[in-house]
Amino acid sequence: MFRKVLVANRGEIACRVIGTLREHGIGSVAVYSDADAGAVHARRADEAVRIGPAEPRASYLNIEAIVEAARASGAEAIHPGYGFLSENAAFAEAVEKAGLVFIGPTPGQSRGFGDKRLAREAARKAGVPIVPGYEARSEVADRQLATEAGRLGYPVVLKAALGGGGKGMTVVTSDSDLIASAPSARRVALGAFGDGSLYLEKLVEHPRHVEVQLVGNGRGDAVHFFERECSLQRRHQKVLEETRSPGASEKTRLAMAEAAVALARAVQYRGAGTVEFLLAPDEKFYFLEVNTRLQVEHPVTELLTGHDLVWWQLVVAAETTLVTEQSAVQARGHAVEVRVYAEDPASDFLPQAGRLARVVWPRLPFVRVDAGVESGSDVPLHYDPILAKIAAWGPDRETAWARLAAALDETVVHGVVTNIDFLRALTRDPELVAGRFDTTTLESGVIDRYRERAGEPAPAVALAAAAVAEPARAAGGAPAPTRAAADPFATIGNWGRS
Amino acid sequence: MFRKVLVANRGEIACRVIGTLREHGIGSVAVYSDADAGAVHARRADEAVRIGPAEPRASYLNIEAIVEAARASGAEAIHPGYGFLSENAAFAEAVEKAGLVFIGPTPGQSRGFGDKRLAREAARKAGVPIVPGYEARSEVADRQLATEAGRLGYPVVLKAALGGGGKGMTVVTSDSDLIASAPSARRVALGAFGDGSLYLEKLVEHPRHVEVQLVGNGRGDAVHFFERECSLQRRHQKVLEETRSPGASEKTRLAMAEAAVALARAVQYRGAGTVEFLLAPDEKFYFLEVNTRLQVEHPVTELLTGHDLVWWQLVVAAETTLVTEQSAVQARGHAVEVRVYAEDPASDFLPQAGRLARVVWPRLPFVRVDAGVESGSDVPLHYDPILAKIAAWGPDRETAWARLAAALDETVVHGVVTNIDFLRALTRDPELVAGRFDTTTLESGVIDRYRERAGEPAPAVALAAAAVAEPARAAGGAPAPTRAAADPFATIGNWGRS
Amino acid sequence: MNAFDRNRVNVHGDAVTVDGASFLCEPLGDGRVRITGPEGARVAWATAEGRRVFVTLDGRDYVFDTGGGSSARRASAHEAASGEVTMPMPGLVISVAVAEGQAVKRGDPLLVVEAMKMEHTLRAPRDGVVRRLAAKNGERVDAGAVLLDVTES
Amino acid sequence: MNAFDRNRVNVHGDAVTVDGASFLCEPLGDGRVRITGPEGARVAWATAEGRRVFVTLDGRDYVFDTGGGSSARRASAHEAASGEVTMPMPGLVISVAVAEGQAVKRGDPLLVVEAMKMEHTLRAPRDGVVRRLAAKNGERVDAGAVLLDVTES
Repeated sequence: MFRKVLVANRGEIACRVIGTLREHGIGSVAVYSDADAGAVHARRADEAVRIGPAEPRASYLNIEAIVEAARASGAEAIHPGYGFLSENAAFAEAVEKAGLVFIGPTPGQSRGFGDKRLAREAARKAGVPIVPGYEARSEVADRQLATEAGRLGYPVVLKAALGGGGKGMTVVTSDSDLIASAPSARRVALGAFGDGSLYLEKLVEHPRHVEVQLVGNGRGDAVHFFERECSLQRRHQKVLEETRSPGASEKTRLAMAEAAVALARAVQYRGAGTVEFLLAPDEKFYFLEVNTRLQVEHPVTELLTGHDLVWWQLVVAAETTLVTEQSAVQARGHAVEVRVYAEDPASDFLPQAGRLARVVWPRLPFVRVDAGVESGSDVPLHYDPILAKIAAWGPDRETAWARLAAALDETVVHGVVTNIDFLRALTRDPELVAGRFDTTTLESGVIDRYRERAGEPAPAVALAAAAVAEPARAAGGAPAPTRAAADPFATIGNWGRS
Repeated sequence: MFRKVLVANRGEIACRVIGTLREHGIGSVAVYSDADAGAVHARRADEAVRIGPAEPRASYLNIEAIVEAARASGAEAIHPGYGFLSENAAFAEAVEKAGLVFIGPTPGQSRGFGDKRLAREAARKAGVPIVPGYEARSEVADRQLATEAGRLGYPVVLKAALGGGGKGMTVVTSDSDLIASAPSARRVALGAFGDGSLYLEKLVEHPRHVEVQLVGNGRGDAVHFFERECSLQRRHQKVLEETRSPGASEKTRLAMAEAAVALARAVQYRGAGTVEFLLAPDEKFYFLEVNTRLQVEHPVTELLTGHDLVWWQLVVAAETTLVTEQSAVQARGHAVEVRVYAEDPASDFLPQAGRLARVVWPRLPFVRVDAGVESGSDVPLHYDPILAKIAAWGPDRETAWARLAAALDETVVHGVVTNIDFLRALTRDPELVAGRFDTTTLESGVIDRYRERAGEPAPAVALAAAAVAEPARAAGGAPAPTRAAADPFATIGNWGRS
Repeated sequence: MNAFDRNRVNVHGDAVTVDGASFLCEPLGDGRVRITGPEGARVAWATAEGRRVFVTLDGRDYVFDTGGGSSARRASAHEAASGEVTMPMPGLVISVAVAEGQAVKRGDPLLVVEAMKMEHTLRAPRDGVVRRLAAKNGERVDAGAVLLDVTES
Repeated sequence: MNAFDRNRVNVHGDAVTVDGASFLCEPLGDGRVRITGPEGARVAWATAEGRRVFVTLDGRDYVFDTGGGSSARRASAHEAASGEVTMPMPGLVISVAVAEGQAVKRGDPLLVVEAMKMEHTLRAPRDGVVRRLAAKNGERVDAGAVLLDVTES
């Protein structure tokens, strides 16, 4: 095993990786930008190395600075976390070129699964179902496109053959619709990818987003850790994840897991990865993409199985072997997680920055908190505003959700507006609690219902609490024990609820 | 379910009960003595009622004051926690007389299991194995005693028929030994219990202490939650508990659980309780006693099964029913816990009191902390010096122990000397890690090995850290940022390691 | 129903009155406050940070803007609501500065009251006309009693 | 092997010398200190509380008594150990107050040194006799150099 590992990330995921390193007696090296000089992750690691100014491009995306920090500190391997450079094949190459170990897939695997066409092809070859589709080179006539679309059956999604999900996608419902949309789609594809090839794909309506966690040993063996239900998204950003998925039968869930393992084995996948599927209401599932990193939502899988996925990553990276075999990975009960963001649900979830005057994370049985901030932490504007993940486990889904709701009630983050109040509403929304949702549910009602609730007048008791609020003790500084109303007999007057 | 519950306890167990009340939207009322006016449990509850001066007799053992606090606050039920009045039948009666619900067994059950002779008789009737023994009224001749002892087989324990474990017990190894000891034993029994009857019991050598957690519905049904291994004790005080027990085969463990359930059913036991057994090296087990309360070590059982035992207590108390059936209580993996005490392992575990300048509990996956103090808390001299319990879960025993060791490394309690350093040594002791121990192990080597380690010189790096130590920010007060050595160029000199 | 941005909040030591309802607010340290009011007791978290106050209570978060110019009042769209002026604490009406039907601007002084040996000026919560003027010089009034109403003109 | 209660600890800003070994101690806030020394870097927790200092480091707890009378020195049974007096920081020997073979009491001034433009008096770590006196007036000395030894008489 490694003696020292550099963590090329920040915030909660850096803290979480350092935790596993500590548990196994492995030295840890954090990196930080100027905006993060006092950040929790930089204080938690054994060593911390400055890698540049606040701008991500100059620090957390700065391959040269990070590899140099690893070299200078004597780290033998680099854990990339998620985001930033975690799926960047050039980074993995630079790390290996420096004689260090990249804790993740091979550069070829990062690159291959990053190319949607290659990924689809790999899935097809491994026998993983893909959404019925047709790839049309730019010279293919619109008539021909229409014929193929008709064969797939409308509605059909028209997109750039080299594009991923989301960008430049158009849903077309008829031949005329398709013929009208094709020229512009071709232009967009050419502009964005330098290739006007289009891809027609049958539209899966009201899909769920379900993904399978796996770890491969890089030599053709792989183990899965069951699926995660990730349908609750806002603008393609996951908000709440759980495992197991309430949207599929056990038979379907295991079929998905087997398909994912087949794909990982076929490409001799190395490290932790996730195979994402679209799951149709008829329980047919289709390959979407592979995330070649540890994912934000991995804690629910850990709660479900009891396995530490970061430790699995380390063991594969150091020893090209799996911690244990598939039969030792058992699912028990249910786990559910929400992501705490510094964002204002009342202002269209606008990211917030500033100083967290007070942070109190819940401490309850069966609740896990992965946090990257504490009282006094700064939330810089430059990065993803995730503050923490709060997850709960229960012997059944209902208990897990109730425990998460209770944990959120005990969560206090003051000083910067967060989405915690919104998350509390989610965990108590009857439709969501009942498991009746798909990828469109959050944006087609839940958020509106929350806005309504949030617009209600604050109760008098909340104002009473506000009236006696004091500033939090500054971390390390002098306390300023002046009440909002220092005058012992004061009419505070007309407060707006912001 | 109740709308409001009073918690007649303090510290970590009061906080833990309040947590479950909160989770289920039940109002909570704490009680506190003058020594606990600023204690965490009193601040965490919705309401807090002063019940008297610091002395336990005047506050936490003050039946009248506690019942009055419940009445005045409108609580419908009282949870007694552990210790204090939790097994006091007169308290349960007073609570019921006031028209409130006592969350625990009936007064008759408390009383019955409190009487060792009645308890033994109940166990015998329910078919639970008891240690072979013979009760001799005071008029029985010494010769007759020797005959019976011979039948049991030496060594034999001679004790008062009405006494419990520990007090006034003598181990005798031969007829002459017995005859020499009997008169004095008779006098002790007469003095302590007003009855000179003696009890001869076969000595179980090198026993383990294994107990079964159960909850009964008070109407003849009961469910068990597997066993707990509690052999690691210092002066009959448990230090580390785990489940499952490494000292018995699955067959024996389940036989113990079935015996415990049979006893609970036979007496129509109500609420949470624990049946304690002596487990001999040959895997024969014998009834020891019943604890008619929630026990300190219940978190390991909760981690193992995923069930919230306080919730089970509430449901039985409010609805005379069990939360679910036996088949829904499944064991998974392994859980292990240690008790953090304010006591000095270097001074024969002398209890410590004072202000906790800094408290940082670990926050790691699969680790649970039940704490009753935080930075700035006072540890009064008047009560049991337990500060917290730290527990870890793992898919197997080895992982659980490693996670607990890692959690303890991340635990910081400064200002009052604690046993944390000793607990760290326990969790890494090769014999204990291997599961090779009985009730005598801790006192017959482990503690000595720890003392040796603790006597080693502190490394230079620890002194360097000490040299730049600053006082912790006072809770609510002004910080005093003076270093131990305020002079920028100071020889601190000759520090003693205390 | 938009009274939330027009609450009159009065503080006297640990006693707080909001629109006539009285609360005992007991500071528990580190931002925790035990609030005992008509609906019982519960513990809230409250933090003043700059001009905003953050409150977490009963599983809800509230952020209040304590003033500093309407441009920053994000809830300004909701302004309007009740114009009732109530007695913050039991006490004495010292002087009434307005008459029934008189037009007032938000912030205009309306009356001076005395309670706990301190004088205090109550001001108009919004623009409008004084109606239901019940306060009289020298009168002893209970906490929460309506002294007058400023209605939309 | 009982040097732990006879360590000479010198502090200059974030630089700390213990028995000649140098450490960089970077305060990280809230009691955390990153210590970089000969064996690499690690984060410790340190808290001064009254006359005691609590340290948690590498899964071990240490409690040091910073003085205030030997009666309270719980480690007093271990007292003895090294009587070496070393140079805390690179600097100059200003004056030597003792001679080889001279009997001294614990706390007696032995020499005055200057480093970083400040004078500092080094005192006897225990009762004994001055041996191996290597310090000379006006001599420039490296950190950690042994200046003299106080041996048991």
